[in-house]
Amino acid sequence: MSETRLNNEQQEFQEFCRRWLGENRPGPTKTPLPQAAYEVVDEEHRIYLSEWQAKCYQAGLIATDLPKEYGGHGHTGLQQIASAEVHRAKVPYFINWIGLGMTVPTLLAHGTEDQKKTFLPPIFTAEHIWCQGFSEPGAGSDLASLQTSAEKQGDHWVINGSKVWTSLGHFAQWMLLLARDDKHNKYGGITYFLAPMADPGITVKPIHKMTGESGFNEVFLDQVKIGDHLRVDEIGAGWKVAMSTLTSERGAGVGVGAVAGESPRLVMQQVINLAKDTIRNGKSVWDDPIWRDRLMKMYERTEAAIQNARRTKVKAINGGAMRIPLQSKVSGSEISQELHHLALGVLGLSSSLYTRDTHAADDGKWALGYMNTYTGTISGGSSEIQRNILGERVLGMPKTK
Amino acid sequence: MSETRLNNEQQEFQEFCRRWLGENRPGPTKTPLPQAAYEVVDEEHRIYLSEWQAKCYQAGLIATDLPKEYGGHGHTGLQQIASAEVHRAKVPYFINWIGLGMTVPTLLAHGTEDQKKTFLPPIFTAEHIWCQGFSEPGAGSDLASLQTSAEKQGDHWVINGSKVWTSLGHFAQWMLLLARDDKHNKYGGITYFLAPMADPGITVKPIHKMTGESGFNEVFLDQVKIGDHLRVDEIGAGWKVAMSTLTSERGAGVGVGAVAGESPRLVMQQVINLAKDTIRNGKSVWDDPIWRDRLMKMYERTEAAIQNARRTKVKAINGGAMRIPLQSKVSGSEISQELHHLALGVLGLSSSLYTRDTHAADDGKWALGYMNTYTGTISGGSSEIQRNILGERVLGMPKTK
Amino acid sequence: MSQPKDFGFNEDISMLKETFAKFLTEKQPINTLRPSLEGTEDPYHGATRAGFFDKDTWQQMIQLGWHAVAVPEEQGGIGMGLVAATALAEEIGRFALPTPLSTTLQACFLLRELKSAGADQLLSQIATGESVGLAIYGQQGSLNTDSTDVMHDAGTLTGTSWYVTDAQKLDHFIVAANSDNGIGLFKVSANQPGVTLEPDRIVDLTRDQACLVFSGAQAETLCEPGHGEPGLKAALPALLTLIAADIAGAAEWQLQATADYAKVRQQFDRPIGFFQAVKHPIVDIMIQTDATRSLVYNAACAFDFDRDDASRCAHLAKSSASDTASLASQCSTQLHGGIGFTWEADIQVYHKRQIHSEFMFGDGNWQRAKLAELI
Amino acid sequence: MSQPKDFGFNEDISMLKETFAKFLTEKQPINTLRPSLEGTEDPYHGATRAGFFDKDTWQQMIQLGWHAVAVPEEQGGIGMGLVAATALAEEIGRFALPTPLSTTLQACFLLRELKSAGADQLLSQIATGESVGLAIYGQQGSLNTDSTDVMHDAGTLTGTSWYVTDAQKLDHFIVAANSDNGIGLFKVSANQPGVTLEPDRIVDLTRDQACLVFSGAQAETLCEPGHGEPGLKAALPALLTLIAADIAGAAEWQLQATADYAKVRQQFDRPIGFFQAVKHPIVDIMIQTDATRSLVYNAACAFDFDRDDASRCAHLAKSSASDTASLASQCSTQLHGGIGFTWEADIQVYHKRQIHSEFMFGDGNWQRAKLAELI
Repeated sequence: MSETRLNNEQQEFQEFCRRWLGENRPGPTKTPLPQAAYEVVDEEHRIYLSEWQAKCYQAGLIATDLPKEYGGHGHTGLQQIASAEVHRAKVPYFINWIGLGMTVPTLLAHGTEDQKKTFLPPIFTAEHIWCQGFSEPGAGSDLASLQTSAEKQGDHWVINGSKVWTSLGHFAQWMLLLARDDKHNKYGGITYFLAPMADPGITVKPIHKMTGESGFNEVFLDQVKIGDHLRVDEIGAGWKVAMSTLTSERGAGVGVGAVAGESPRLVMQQVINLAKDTIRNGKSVWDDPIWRDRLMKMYERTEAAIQNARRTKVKAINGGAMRIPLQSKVSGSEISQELHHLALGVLGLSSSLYTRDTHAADDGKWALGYMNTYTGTISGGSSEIQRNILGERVLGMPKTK
Repeated sequence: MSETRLNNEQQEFQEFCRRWLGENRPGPTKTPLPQAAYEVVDEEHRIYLSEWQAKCYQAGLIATDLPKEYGGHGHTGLQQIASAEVHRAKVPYFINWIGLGMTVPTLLAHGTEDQKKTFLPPIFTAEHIWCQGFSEPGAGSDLASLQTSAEKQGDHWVINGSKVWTSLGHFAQWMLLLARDDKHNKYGGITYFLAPMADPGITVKPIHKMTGESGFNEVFLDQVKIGDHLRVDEIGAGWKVAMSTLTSERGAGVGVGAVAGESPRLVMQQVINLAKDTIRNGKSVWDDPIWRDRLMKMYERTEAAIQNARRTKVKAINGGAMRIPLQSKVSGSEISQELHHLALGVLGLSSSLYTRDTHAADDGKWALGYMNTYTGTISGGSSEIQRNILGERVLGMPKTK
Repeated sequence: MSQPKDFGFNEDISMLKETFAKFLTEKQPINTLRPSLEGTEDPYHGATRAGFFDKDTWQQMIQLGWHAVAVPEEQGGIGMGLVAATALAEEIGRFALPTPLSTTLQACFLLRELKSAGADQLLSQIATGESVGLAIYGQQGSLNTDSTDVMHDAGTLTGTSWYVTDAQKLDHFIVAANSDNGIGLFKVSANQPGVTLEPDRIVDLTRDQACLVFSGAQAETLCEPGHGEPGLKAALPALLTLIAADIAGAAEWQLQATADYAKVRQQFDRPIGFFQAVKHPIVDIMIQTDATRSLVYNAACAFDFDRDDASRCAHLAKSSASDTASLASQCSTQLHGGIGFTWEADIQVYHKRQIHSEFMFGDGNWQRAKLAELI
Repeated sequence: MSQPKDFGFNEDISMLKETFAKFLTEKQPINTLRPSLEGTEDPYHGATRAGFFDKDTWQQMIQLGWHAVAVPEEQGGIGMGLVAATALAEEIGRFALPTPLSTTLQACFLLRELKSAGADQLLSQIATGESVGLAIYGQQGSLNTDSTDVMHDAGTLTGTSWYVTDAQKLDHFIVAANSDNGIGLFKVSANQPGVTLEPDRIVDLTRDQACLVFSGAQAETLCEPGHGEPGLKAALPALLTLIAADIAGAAEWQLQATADYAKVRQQFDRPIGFFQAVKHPIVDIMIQTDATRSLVYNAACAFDFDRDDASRCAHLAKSSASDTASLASQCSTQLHGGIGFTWEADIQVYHKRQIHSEFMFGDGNWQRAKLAELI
């Protein structure tokens, strides 16, 4: 496995992280945590995860490399170490993943000095949970066709419309909001706002997913009032800003803290172990050459994803700065989906057993996880849209609009 | 296997066909025949195959059910039996496959009485070999963008332009020609002609394929004169007529004689036998469970194609008259391609050996056949175009133009 | 014996299929199912789900005689073959119908192979409207016919049958049980002493599933010890064909629902079906579904008319069906976009049924391994 | 030992790759190859094809030292590792270069493992510009290292080596031969008595291939009987990585050529790259090619820096590469439409090279079976 050569400060910090994470790992929750941060709905889990994130922030594992005036710890070259160690320690995820992963990079790139000073610190401590208000019922893959309107009235804006697939909307204090200031300009008529969820005009209604989970929401905005100081960047610059936010979502942006969950390599290993432990027709599934071949095909893809990520940083052979990063969302989500489907196949009939069935392997996580992989291949730019982007931006083919 | 219940006349005819084919099977050629009729270039082969076709026609195996005034034998319900028996007997293919498969159904549906009486008989005897002049260098998938021009001058037309992928162009006496009579009407500005290849304005130039074969040609038309009596259907009706010709090509038309070649079921069985006979890493390829699984997946698809064809005729369960027939071209050509690639995999390194290599399995037919499958997936409406047609005509989705 | 060209789809069977489809179109089973699911959705806290089916609908089906389609006339049934039963199974799949009929049809074809007084008796009970299912799996879920975890001794059963489909809907079970003399098949009833039904919490919303735990349950012999394996083996082609037909029907629904959605959902100022990234995968569902459908009709016809070829044809059908279940589910959910993974969309109901069916009676790999032995 | 993050792609190697690519860009090897093919095209009548390579280009490459990149400094070479050799192999693939360099690089990594006087001697000969290839296959083409059809006895060889790549281009061969004491490796030269080269008629236009028939040929020992298998096994990760790199390079060419064609070829009044049925498969070539490329760089780096992990990484690379060869060839030909299957289009030259490479040193199935043993 590859390793960076670390300088002394980095080595020391790495040791600190390992020690600290070893000593401060939180105990179990009363009811099991959902597989991903976007599925958290229990108040118990919210408190537990918020406290855990705040603690990690206090210890310096979040906002490690950011300036002190924005609540950061003011270091250089330590964030990647903190994030890697959080990942490696397999501790609970950070609940404020939208705040950390999207609001922070967006405000750093496009926010005013005031916005940065006001909004960044409570993101790190999870005092302010953030959600994202981009998609609408009629604007999914074609995000820029969004209809939620923003009308300027003096020093504030009045917002009307509705948003959908809003993870954490039920907990959030703030929303990253895209709204249309000009009906006649598809891409140039969108403005980007920071919207207070406490506004009386905002209603949040949970959506049930096929898994039965309800972390997604519809959000209705009725005469919501937003001060002009909560606008990000210029009027009409919303599309440009949103694209940079989505790029962060796709992992090409600056990290401020591990968001994590399980790595594909770990999940792959779990499926191989599952195959070794599952007996069918008189032998383990792993001992069946056909299943072994299918597992190795999948293993090859997970390893390729890891080596792809490594290659991104090697200029001589990366084929251009964005070629591999722009693949990571589509490849990652499709690998995850096929890997989970493969796990169902390994389990055979017992894949029918769901969460809380006493006989279900790993408490039904494979069926649950499989269904959740469709969130990955559909939202944040579906696989179809990703392939358009790759064909157009990387290979220079004409735009399919 | 399924069987029709035959009436007495049919049974008798079936017995006759079997006996006749058994007694009249032609001897071998000096040099081996190409895999398909569209690759015939040797004069020896042309003479041999033309004589064979004429003999079959005299015996009543071709044009069996057609009226006598067009050179047919005037029977009813016997053609399918003749075609099936020709197929089953594995005798050489009929060289005039374009004449039989396209000219005949086109003229039967759209030709004048004179055209039928003049042109059909010499097709059956292979006195007139036919070729097809539809595609042009700039008009492949977008066939209707063809540019070859037809200008009316009194009682005749003057044609200028060029055609490409013209099988049998080097032997043909006649060509099915599409030419543009109106530049301003894409689909309605095309007229359909019967063009005499003897015209001094026609030049035929062979194209080498990746296999090294040269059965395709470019055909250049320079001030070619065609009498108006050689026009098929109305001026401007060419696109409509061509679509009905292509439908015949896709096997939905009336048969006038087996065109044949090897059936997918036979080819599949050959690949299974190849796997049983090929030893690698100490055992037969068939004895490797992974290869066996891959072979069975392919076998499943070839059997499905056979059952699909059977289902076409059962109204209660065929899902509509055109649903399965319109699939047959794309499925058949893709199955053939994957099956041949699978055969290369079965052979492993020895798949590198080509025709006339003394050690090549089956004289290199698998590599040759594999490359030729791209003719199937590309010409006569590529697989991409076929999927458009299926999505639009069968499933009613909007047209991708 | 050779097959008729028309897959045995004569006037009677065409009519049967049409009438049954019309009946289910009026019922819209998912709308009836939905209320029974309320409160059970949440995977962490949701209430236990009952093995719902619409009892009125079932009574009407019995009155119309569909429950007895595959019961021989001697036992008071209609005496039709697998072609007819498969026609029903396909429609059950197409409407994702929660019903005791699926397993009862399976049971008929198993019982018909046993040719015993007990089996005939149970067929007669089916004819009167009682429902039956199969309890043949051990915990491994292997289809090896010798893999039961139930022991038989002196007329009583001890042990557990696993993955019993639709157990909460059924009156009787055919249990595979082992003994010193080999596998036998036995009848137990749902509410008799010594039989405990422990429902599984499963993903599929349209079926239920359970463990049947036997503690000295009295069992009636349907098939003597040692004869169970040949009986199951003879019936297997029918069982494979029925589940493959269910998948084919569900896939046809997934295909049509997705094509319909692609015609109305607008993005980039066009119905999404305009885009080849949507259109072509839908066409691929159709091609794959048609392959399965044709192989299913062929397998049913082979069972009725050319029994020597039935195993080969049935493995082909279920192998193809397993792949269809997976492809049609993946594509139909993906192409529905966000809607596709909501609870409210019916597309998820089919997706879950299909990934359950995919692994029933052996996955694709297993079918192909068996198939290769017959080639 | 652990791998450097940058795959060992330091300044020197980046420069080497770039210079080599620039050299080949100027040469345009396919244009030089074409005249040598004239008259050989027809599969039924075509003339025998010579094992063409451009001798001037080869001499220039020797002058620039590229032939000796992997020869240790002790033997007069440059002493670079597999990362450097892989960089060259990738460019050879990308330009579909007919050259003795591919097999000579393979030979270097095998010889380096043998640590014998004979092997060192042959490495020195490579350093002076002589070319070497491997003759290790029996007729089955199995990669089992004990499957040679050549016997060794008292310093002479009898029997046949099959599928000897680029045999007509080479000065010397490393022959795997069996004896009572097991497999040994031996050197023979191309024109020596008792060695007959029987060229194969092959599909691939950019390589040649032959049987080497030995009738009592004098052979120099490179590796004693019984030590051949460990030697081949130790070198195998390098051999796999080199052929996988060749495939990756060729696939990158197929990708770019197809994308370029899709930008210029017009149908339906638009460049065909507008249509998702064209655009998306091209993107899939890229995704698959990038996976292979990353696994190739990783495998080369593992061989140089983390030898314990080299086998695992190499099987991964060739497994991925075999699938890439197939996918990139299929799609690139298909998306070129009619042009794609003409002899004139370079796309067919790559297609044929790729389906040759796909099966060299074991197909994907074989790689994955070996991989599973290491997990």
